[in-house]
Amino acid sequence: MKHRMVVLVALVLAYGAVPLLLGSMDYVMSLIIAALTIGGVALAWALLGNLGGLVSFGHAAFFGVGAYTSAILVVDHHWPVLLAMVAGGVGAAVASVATMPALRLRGPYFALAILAYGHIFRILAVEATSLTGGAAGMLSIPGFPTLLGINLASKTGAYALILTIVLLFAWLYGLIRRSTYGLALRAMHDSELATRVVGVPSTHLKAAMLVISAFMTGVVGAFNAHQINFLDPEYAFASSWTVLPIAAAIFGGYRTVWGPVLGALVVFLVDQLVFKELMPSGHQLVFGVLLGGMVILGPHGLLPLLGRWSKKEASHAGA
Amino acid sequence: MLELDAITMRFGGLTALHAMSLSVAEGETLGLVGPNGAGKTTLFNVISGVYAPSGGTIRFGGQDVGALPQWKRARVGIGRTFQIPQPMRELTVRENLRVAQRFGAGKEDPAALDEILDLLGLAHKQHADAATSLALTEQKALEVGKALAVRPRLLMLDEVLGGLEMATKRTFARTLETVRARFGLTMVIIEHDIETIKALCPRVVVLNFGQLIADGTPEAVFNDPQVIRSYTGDTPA
Amino acid sequence: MMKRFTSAVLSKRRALLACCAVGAVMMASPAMAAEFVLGSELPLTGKLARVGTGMSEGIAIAIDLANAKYAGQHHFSVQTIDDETNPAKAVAAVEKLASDHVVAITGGYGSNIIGPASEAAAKAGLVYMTSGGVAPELTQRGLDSFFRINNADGYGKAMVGLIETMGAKSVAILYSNKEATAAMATYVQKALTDKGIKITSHEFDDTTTDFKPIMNKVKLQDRPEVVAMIGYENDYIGILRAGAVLKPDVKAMVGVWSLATAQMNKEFHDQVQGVYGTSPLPYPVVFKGGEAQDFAAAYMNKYNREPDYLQQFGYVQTMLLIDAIARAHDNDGKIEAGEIARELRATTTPTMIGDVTFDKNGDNPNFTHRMGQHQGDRVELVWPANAATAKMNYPAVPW
Amino acid sequence: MLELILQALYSGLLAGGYYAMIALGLALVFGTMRIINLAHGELVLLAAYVAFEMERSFGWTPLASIPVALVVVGLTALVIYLLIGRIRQDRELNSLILTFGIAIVLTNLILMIWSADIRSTSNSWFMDGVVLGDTLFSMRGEVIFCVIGVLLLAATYWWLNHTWQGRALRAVASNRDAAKLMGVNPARIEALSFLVSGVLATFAGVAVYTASVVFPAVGHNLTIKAFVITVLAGMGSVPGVLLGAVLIGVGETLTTTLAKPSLQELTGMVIFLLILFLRPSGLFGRKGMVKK
Repeated sequence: MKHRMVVLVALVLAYGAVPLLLGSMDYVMSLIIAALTIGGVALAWALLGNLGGLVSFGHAAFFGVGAYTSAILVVDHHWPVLLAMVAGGVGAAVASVATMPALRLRGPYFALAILAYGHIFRILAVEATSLTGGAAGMLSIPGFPTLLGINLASKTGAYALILTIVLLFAWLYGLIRRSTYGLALRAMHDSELATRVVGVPSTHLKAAMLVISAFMTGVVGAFNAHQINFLDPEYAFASSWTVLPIAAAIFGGYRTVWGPVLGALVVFLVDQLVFKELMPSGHQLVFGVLLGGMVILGPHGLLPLLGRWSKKEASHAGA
Repeated sequence: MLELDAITMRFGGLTALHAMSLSVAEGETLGLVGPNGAGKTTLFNVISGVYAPSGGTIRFGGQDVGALPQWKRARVGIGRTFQIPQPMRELTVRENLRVAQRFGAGKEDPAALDEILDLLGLAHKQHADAATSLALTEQKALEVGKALAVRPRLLMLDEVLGGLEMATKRTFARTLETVRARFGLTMVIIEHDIETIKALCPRVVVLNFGQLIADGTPEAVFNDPQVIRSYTGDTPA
Repeated sequence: MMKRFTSAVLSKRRALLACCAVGAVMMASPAMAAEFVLGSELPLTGKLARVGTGMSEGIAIAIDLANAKYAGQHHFSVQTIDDETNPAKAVAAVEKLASDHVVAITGGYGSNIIGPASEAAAKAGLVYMTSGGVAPELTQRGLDSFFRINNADGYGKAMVGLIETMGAKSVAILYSNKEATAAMATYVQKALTDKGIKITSHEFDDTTTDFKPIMNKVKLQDRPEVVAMIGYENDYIGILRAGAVLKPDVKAMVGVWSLATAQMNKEFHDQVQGVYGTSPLPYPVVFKGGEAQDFAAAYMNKYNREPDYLQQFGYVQTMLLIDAIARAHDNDGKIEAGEIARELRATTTPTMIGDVTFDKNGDNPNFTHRMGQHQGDRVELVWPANAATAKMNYPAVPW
Repeated sequence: MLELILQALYSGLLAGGYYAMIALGLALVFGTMRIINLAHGELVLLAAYVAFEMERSFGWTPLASIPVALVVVGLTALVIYLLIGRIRQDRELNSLILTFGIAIVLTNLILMIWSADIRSTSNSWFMDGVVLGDTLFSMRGEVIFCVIGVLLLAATYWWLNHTWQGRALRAVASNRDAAKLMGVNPARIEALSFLVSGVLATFAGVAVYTASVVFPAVGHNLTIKAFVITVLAGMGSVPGVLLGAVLIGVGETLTTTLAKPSLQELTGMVIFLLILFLRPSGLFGRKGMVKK
């Protein structure tokens, strides 16, 4: 019951208070939107890592494919934007099928095979000029429509949209996690033999997580394309779409549902609002130090409070 | 129910099973004995799909299951335990059974889980962490429980009684008998303890160096000179 | 909107600075004096860090000289935010600048980043002035607050014009598959084909370091009279080194931006001899006009080296913007919405890079680049004839 | 056409020698510690910038700056090693993130110290053409560093197989615990492998500075290339590194010659994935990258 109240208050704050208080500050809203975008990818990445037991170093591949799929459908085939975004997710999911041979690779090899896919997709996007506009990219990609009287193209609208997307994904993640599929997936990490012998098709389940994670990443990529109204291969497949979410997820606690999203908000906003103010052009240095420090000190060492808090959150969500 | 025909299993230069043939009838309880390294566990691994045999066919319930992946063998009704218990870590006892039931049997049935937990004496521990908070007997019981949750027709127990105290062993053996009767199981049991074998199994086969060297009632088999020779001190026969 | 530049909305710190800097000035003409903060969104880190830094130096000189020029009337300063070569961060930077009430934006590098950033500026009602994006699409969007002093056509025209003057019959184009270079290659290829010149082209990617296989194709298969290189410094150096080794029988090596510069002449002296590239001014700079001379002097004073095209463009764009702001303010003591854009469209100023005017899309139709050639320790302007500082050496290759 | 292909093969071979030098350091650490040092390209780049600084400030030829670069890069490599040593859990994956962070720090430090301008040696001696049989062209610097690369590879190979340290290193690579029983201190051996990797990165960096151009963003490309070659090679195999490097080098130049230059990176990645899927243990690999 108490948990319900917390969720309710959080929702009211997220949908009500944030736009009311900050809605007029385009800059801050842009940063929050960008942070949630990274949070969405972080969530998808953590789903694959936590449930699938697969650490990917190339989620930018799915991000880019989702972005291009959606943008092309809208620009060339005049699909409605929101529908095209879902199609963007589907496109990324299809692309993930192409990466499935990598599933049989072990830890870092899987991570880096996916990275290679990201490079390949990027080069293909450069070369398929007639489809993607090549290196020049696509400018002025249509933005979001007005839905139920809310102009989604406005900062507040875009914020509400990405917030909804992230919440839906988190809900879906929670659902999978609590289901027997989630149990089996969690069990697979340490005890793959034990799960297979009772009939768990472990490789299929991992593949399914890859597809779902790619779908989520693709939708977020599509969101970003229509939010920034622009795409080029370099940007769509930028390694930062992989690195920032990983940093965010680990920072926030990638074993939890909310950790990655919170991590993204904290890491990105602190970096942009604090570090960048202090060191206008050297703040990436701080980010690098942060990334390294996190690994050495451990996520719960650097942010013990957040860590403990999100742990509690997880046990609530799991109950 | 289970028919093995000329099963051969090679690991590099080592042949663990030599063209072995064996059939187990429906409702039968078969004891599988033999010295260490005779190929007993390998046989289980071949039947349950951990290894693909180098040659031969495996038929189960009239169907050739040799090409089925491991997880599908569980679904057609082959349940097994491991000599070293393999609980699903990170999960509770009940969650272990839920996963086995959901994927092995195809659908969740809480009542059936309750019954299994009761039969195996795990009901009071059902929410305990499977990896860390179980005594050895309970770990063994969980091992059997997972196999049962799959709703198997054939249950293969790999030294499930091994390492237990004599008294516990007897109780556990009775539990297994109850379970067998309740679920109408066909069972294959790997066990070193002759008394337990005699109590549970009307039929016994003996493996040595990957070959079947005897097949019959416990009395006949354990008095077979070839078996005694092969067993060099390993059994008190 | 109107309050954007008044000291009332300035942060305390900046107001303090402004007071110190123009205190005397304000006393001299209290009625008209105003403090203007320009915003600048530029890549100072990431892939475009080099060019972004170059432009920001030009902007800094423009601010310094504008404060001298308008001494006693107005004071100008610039607030710069690094966009990290990232479109989303560029958009956020523009929004941040808007929320800090800058009067207009000067900066931007890379058409792909300028695109979304200038749209954000348009949404905030801010003029966006740049020289860092040459893609035709930028001025086809119908934004009336977007301005640029250069464009792909201008670069293309210069390259094509030079090759035409040479009378070459066949050209091999080597271009990087980046946004600006690919667009430029398309333009040049079409323009040269239209003039009946035989074209072969080779697209390479930016991780290419060994250009010998490409150059060998040029040497053995294409056998052109001229090689046109459309890329960046690292590409040029790679291509020229490959050329020096393979010695293809060509008459000229022509590049575009970032090639006919003082820095390239100094650092890669032998490797660039006789090579052409776009260049607004010769090197060492010989200035006829007072403004250009002032610029060069101020730059050398501040940074202790010769200015390149990046600084020159950054300076020109910012100075034009500052003049427009001053005009918009001075007619009635305040700036109305859209007034800076209107004043910019009224621009007919001769600048270091030639006459600049803006059409309704904010493009500068007069822009035609000049072509320079590395000749010894100098970069001489050799095209067009009316801007030439020396005769073109043709044929000439570094090897 | 034949002439083109021959030149492509020759260029590819030379490139292979120099790619091998870049990759070997990464492969060595990977072989001993199962760690992919994502800051390896930045170590190479650091050496290049040291060479640049020596040339700019003192007019030294790049070859003369190697000792200075050795000190700088060696120390940096040791710092990276010490930081990795502090990872408590899941070292294989966490080290990826840690070294990526280090890469960001190094790139930005290089940017702050030396700015984003492109740098390369102005010493034209290295750029002079060397012509073999009238048809095969190369720069002197390329030949020199290809030879140095192959010599370094041979030296490393010899060191691994014929010295006590090398054998200890291989022992740690194949079984850390068993190596301990043999009286080898794995931590010291791992530090040694990082140091040697720094030495290799130094030579590679000076080679890059001489035969090519550098700017701060190049480090990432170098890491990717080195990693691709390492995987092709299979678990820290020295001959594998050479073969993988030549394969990539020749693959790239042949792509340029027979198809489009812009596809050369694609060729590298496709070769990478093909080997990963078809020969998961690499060209010379012993142990698999595939789960059993």
